[in-house]
Amino acid sequence: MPYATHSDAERSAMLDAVGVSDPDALFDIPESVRFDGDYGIDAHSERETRAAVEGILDESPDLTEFLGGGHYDHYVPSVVDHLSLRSEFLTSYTQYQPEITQGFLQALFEFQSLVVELTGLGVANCSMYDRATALGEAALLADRVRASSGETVLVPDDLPDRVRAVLDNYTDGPGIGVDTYPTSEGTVDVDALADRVDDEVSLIYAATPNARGVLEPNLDAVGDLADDHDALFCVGSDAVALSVLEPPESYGADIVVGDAGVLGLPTTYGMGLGLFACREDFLRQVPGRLVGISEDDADNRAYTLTLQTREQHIRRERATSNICTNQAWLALRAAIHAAWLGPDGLTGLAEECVTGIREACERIDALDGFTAPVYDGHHFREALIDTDESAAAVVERCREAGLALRTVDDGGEERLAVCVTDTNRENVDALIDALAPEREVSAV
Amino acid sequence: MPYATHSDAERSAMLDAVGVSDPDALFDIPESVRFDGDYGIDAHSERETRAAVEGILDESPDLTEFLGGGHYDHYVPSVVDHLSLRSEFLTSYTQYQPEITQGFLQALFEFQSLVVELTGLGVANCSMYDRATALGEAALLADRVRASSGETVLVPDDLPDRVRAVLDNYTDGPGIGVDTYPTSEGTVDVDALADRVDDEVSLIYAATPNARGVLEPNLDAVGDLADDHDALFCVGSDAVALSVLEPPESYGADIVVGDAGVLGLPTTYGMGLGLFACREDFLRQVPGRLVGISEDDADNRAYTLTLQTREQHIRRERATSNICTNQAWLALRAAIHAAWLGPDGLTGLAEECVTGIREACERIDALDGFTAPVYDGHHFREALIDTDESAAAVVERCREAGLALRTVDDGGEERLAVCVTDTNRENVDALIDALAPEREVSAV
Amino acid sequence: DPPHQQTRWYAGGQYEPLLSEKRSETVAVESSLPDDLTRDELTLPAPAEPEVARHYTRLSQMNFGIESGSIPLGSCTMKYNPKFTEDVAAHPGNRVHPLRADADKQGILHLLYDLQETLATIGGMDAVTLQPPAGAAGEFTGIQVAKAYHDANGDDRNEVIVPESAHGTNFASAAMAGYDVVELPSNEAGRVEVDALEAAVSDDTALLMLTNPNTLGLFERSIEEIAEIVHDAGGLLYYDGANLNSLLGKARPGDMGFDIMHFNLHKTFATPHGGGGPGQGPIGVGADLAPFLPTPQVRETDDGYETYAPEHSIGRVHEFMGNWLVLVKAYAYILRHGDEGLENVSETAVLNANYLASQIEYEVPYGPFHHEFVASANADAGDVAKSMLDYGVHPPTTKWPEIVDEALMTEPTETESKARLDDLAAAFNAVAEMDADDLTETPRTTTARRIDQASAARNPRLSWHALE
Amino acid sequence: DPPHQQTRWYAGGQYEPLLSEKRSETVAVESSLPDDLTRDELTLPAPAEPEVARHYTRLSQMNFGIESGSIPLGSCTMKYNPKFTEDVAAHPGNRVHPLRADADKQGILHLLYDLQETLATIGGMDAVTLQPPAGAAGEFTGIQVAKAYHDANGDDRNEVIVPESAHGTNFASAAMAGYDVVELPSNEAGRVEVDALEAAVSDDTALLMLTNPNTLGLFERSIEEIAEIVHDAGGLLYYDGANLNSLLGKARPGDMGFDIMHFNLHKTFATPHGGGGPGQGPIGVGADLAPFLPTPQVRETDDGYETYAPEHSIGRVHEFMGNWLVLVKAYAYILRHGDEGLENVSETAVLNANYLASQIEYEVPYGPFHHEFVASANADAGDVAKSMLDYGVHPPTTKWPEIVDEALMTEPTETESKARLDDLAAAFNAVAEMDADDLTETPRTTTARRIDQASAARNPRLSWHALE
Repeated sequence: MPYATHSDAERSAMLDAVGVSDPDALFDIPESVRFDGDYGIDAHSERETRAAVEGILDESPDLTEFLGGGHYDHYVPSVVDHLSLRSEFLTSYTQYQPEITQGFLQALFEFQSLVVELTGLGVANCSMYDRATALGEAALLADRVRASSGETVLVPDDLPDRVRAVLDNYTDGPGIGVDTYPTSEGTVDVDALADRVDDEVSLIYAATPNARGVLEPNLDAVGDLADDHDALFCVGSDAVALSVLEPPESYGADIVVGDAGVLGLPTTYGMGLGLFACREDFLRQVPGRLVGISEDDADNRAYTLTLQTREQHIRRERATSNICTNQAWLALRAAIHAAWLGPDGLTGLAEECVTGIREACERIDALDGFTAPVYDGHHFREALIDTDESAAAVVERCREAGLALRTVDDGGEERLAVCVTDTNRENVDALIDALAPEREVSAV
Repeated sequence: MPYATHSDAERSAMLDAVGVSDPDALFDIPESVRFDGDYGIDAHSERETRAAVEGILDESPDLTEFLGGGHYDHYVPSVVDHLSLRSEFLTSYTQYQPEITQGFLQALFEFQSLVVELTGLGVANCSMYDRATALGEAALLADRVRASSGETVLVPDDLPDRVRAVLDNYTDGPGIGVDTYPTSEGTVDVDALADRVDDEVSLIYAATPNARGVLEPNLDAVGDLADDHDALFCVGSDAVALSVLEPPESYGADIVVGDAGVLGLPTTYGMGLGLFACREDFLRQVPGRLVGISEDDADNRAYTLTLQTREQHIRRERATSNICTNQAWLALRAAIHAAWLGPDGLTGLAEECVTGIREACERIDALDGFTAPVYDGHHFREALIDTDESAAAVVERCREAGLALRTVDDGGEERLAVCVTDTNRENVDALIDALAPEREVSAV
Repeated sequence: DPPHQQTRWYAGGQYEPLLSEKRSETVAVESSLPDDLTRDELTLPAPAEPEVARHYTRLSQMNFGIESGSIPLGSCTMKYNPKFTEDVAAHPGNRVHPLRADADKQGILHLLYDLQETLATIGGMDAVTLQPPAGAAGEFTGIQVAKAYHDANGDDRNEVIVPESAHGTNFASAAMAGYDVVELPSNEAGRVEVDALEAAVSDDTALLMLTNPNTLGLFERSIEEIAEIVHDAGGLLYYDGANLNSLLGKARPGDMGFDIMHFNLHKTFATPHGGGGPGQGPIGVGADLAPFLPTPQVRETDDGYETYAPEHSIGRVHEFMGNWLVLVKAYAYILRHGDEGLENVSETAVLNANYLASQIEYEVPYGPFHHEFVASANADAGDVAKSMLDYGVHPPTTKWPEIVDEALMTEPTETESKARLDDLAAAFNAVAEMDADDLTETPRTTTARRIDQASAARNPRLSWHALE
Repeated sequence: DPPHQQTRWYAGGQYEPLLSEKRSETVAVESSLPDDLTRDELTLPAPAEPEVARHYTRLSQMNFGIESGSIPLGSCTMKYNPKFTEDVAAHPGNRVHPLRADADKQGILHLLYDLQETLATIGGMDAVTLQPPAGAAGEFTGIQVAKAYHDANGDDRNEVIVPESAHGTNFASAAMAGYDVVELPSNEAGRVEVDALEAAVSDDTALLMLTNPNTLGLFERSIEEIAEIVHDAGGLLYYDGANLNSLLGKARPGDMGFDIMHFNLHKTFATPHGGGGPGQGPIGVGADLAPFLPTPQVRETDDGYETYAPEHSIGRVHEFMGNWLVLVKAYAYILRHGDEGLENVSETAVLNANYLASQIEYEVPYGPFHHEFVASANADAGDVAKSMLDYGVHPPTTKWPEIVDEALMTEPTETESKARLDDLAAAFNAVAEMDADDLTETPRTTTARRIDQASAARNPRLSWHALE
């Protein structure tokens, strides 16, 4: 075995101490359920393994992506990799022995503090799996703290199917209903929401930027509606957008969920880092882990996991969540990335998410046969685009040029979706060329 | 500036403390030699810099190399990178404060110990730049310890020009002569050497494997000749070959130089790690740094640079060498690689260097129009090959197939040189196909 | 003086401060967005890169990972994580967006498919989903699949049976899925009491969740009988994969009668724990349950690979495919080992646990063990753990399972050498001989001395704002 | 108790042992080579990978790098090394064999060419060779070039003039090249005494080696006069690049009259020191000397780049091109900064040195300084250095230049923040107030206490064999 080579002498000594002549004798497994060990997997040297796996990965072509849709790419500075890969961080266990894990605890405390600053809310946990599971947990929290009032969660009709599918699984156990409310002209239809909401509603969810990339302009009204019906108001966003947006607490958010993996995590096939913050009075109902401050016997400040009686390893079936392993290492990476950016860098990155898509839309809109964006309003990173031809055909044409785009079903219309960030902004020229190839020809 | 951002307030406070309003006022440089700062270099973001430099590097094609000739490629396990890149190692200074640099000192002590074990000699320093400069230092050492006897260094006529060019610079200052002695049938011509050696000779050098890839069979006779004439015997080799070869001390070597970068260092455009070991009685004449053991005030074992009175920062023009910065980090990498391999792994790698080229030669020799190897004897990693056609044409044909080979001038004959190690052994099939394409066609 | 196992950095006369205390800046937010959408200012730390590097380097040195020393946490399988898998994870071929068309992500789908199939083989299962982002998420997914299966059969069942010694996540996941949890007592041999199981099962039984070997390291020898009882009652059998490390090459849950299982890739297949994730908890199921798995699954076609939704899929448990990089590392780990290497993993893990148990002076009830054992401390197990910290090791899991008094649940794993096992034994034995009073004075060699947990919970200070 | 700035790991009751003491194995060498060529056995450590990882992780924690804290070593320019340059160095395009044909290594040649030209611009030189593998190797190369130039002119000169405050390598390199070294005293202002220089130069003068600013951090304001004196005597002027960090964007050695210079890429351009290398010491020369540079040089052609041998090349000082990866990192560093960033480097480096000098209580003779200053300790400078270790910083260079009593030669560099400079000042000042007796009891917070250097030299134990 590559990673545990007892010498023959050591192995003999150990077997002697245990009193068997072969480790196999230690396996107390009935013959009837024994397996012969033949999985049919050949061993590889380290070098061969790398070649084999990298060979498989290389089967995906190298494309410039304008995809977005819940997974966003920002440049992650080199320090994030180098520091987070330090084995004391990467290979450590959850911090149940805080005396030897002060470093990671402090980093998680920093992550919590970052989320508190971004959301304005009093409590942030130190990670969820992704934005979809964070929304699921928000629905469960609302169910716990509003048990008497209602059992329906309202979500906008543009909530991505993938997120809805996760929410449906989370709400299935306690029998929480999930219902949609309308959007109109690309944003929440507040009047329609007012018609829909009633006292059976435990939670109203809205996202900014929303699924169409639009920054919601009327979230204070949504917050008021939630308040009027004793429902919680849950806002979805992400750690970059929140750096410039009004803090959700200021317009009545009780919970903020979303994606913190926009910091620290490059495109990795949808790997996420869920963000979860809520009002301080829900503290004992928070899912996931919390790091707090205490003192040690030498009266020095010390960090520790706290309020663990909410958690499954103590409270079992009465826990606030079944979460055990979560996304701690990614929270560390987000904290490092945020520190590297600083407030200027972070808000500067957010501004690029505003101007990048704005400028791209202006250029696309100037092309014959394209309308960009479809909806008015301020966009963040992405926008929907109308085309005279079939959106699928445009995607195919872009693909020929090495650009990956996608279509979305926008209330029955098939539209083009485009996402622009700091990492593909320089490729907008190529996108313009691919969208309107005849223009390029005529320019020549 | 990207890596030193004093805030405006900090900068002002510092300027106040210093008593100037602009840092430029601190530059006490006459106007006549002032420069306006215009180098014409544009700044780049981290992401842009990576793209720019990697873009340049990508201008070299991806080739399978069979090159050798003094720079050899072995698979370097991942742990070597991960551990040596830890910043406490990578970014540290030379260990002049041993109390805070015990870790690096211990690793260098391990490297010295490894070289002592491989060579059989009593003293090894903790690195030279490369094998050529190590040979240069050997000539200087011989000149110091044999000042009375002679001032000529004898090297074999197959010594690579590049090594000879370095040796010529090193021997130029003290006026040491460098002369060659003949090889015959691919190995040292002992009789001719016996004719050539006289009491003016301070050092006889021979390499195993030699420049033709042949393991020298009669080095004990060379050692005897050196001994007979009060000359030092310097053997050239490398850290992988020495793991299976007779330790040079056993056949009379006074100095061993060579390449330790075969451990820990993948192909990197000729970056090297010079190995230098010698008899214990030359201890105070050794060039470069030495790590020794001592005790600290708590009576614990402690490591420290020692015998520093040999070195330039103390002895100045009477130092044993001008070496200051050397290759410490590469010595660390070699030590990690050796530890990872262990004695079985290291000798197993050496055996691959024997069987890989042997099997390749057998297959090439079986091709019409090829003789491989040209010389009898046991080869290590590389061999010379004769072809019916021009060697340059064969190289060109291989290049078309994505394989890089080279020709050598072997005493007037242009021959093909082939190097096979663990990292290209799997490509020998492709090499055979490229050498004899018509064979491939006929096989179809 | 004891040696310093860890640093406590300080600079400028104070211990390593909060990042925010170093130099936070409040900046006015400048944005081309209208004022009514944007905040006025943002306050965050603003260190330059050299200070970022130092801060986190120091924090790392105040943290203990598997390359710092042994972490023999029972049920956590803290084995060495092969470094090369990080390089594979850093390969540019991983930088693929999940919403690419299938044809544009064949490398990803190929690996997903191979790993699906490989895990199915290792588990003795018919189909595998790789989606759940952690072991507990895998449990929840498996229970949702079981529920969907029963529902599809018109079979209304509301109970999940869990042995008292089971992992806490089993209880929590079952509850989260809306089930009542029925706790099953252990027998004197530390195993499932078959009679009690027979009494517990009924038409309400949706699922029995088991780990095997169980948390005492004991193989449930009656597993076939247990399976028969559950199946006869119309229930399904769920295998908690936390202890799979002891079965590699030796036995397969599917062969024992399990219908559903999860794999903890970050345990059995050595992907690093990251201080509490990311993990990944794929689940395997029998053929009858395969149509209920999450979407998407991957299948092979004539041209390559494609995604598809299983016919009666429960939908999703993660927006995309969980923690992709964990999948890549686990796949690389499996390829590296091959059949022989994987069997050697379990053999060495079991040998190591038995050897260590034979060397320590604490009582170790039950046996023979597989990959872990539970010792009984002669003092408060929590105090014992803190004292062990001074010996340069992470202590075992404490006070659980409750079946053993002052439990020290110990799983050394296969990657500990004999020398390190002897060090662990020396740490256990040195602490075993300490006075109870001295135990409470520990640890002494760590970054922090004993930390007051109660005051942290009584007076929660959970962000920088709490320090102002 | 003082905080633990560093660990001293132990396991199994002993401090971190030698690798060989952990588990060495003697193996019989099995080879397909004949017995008369091969050894019988080989004895080396044989740890499994997990133990390799732990061993070197622990060693690293017993070591101090720039990410551990400030390293204000005068003349060493220990600045922060941008992490991303390691990623650039890891790019697969670096894995090119030096004996490829020019056409097959255009990426390498392109970078070499750009860096050659860029360094020539920064130095104000006409041609640059990148080959010398360290600063001292650059000095030696430069002197060999000068010698070849004089020889070609039939000019037989046997002396190199070096100021007393020069780096030790200057003396050693000149001696290695076969020159007699003439030492030049400093004047009261800490600079070259022009009269003394005039007295020293003669027909024997091959070269004057200077660093500017000098090791006291003082700019040689008479540099043009100095150059004229040397040139009038038929000698050449050599610039030691160790202190170039203070001139970026502000002045160029070529403009001052220097004929030859070396660059320490690992100082000025932030490539990591690696605990003592690899460095790289390119040299720049004026047009007259360019034909004597080492081979190969790189030039641009219509199709790309090619290598060539300068007409009167001195040959080689390294078998290939020195430390390639250092070249790559330095090139990336320069591109990252651009003109403005490079000028900001020197401005901040000089500001930082002057600020720090203004904050410490030790006497600082001479001035105004550029990038470094030399304080005079009120006690043994070596003891002061050891005491500073307890404050979490690396001490300055001590007892050199000898021109200052008990010298503390201090160069903070531009990458230290004000907070870290204040920490450094606090460390200086705390030690300044210690009793001389207390100084000798330090350090206390480091891996090792004060080490007995004398016994190490008296009784050399230089390998594992010395411990048997």
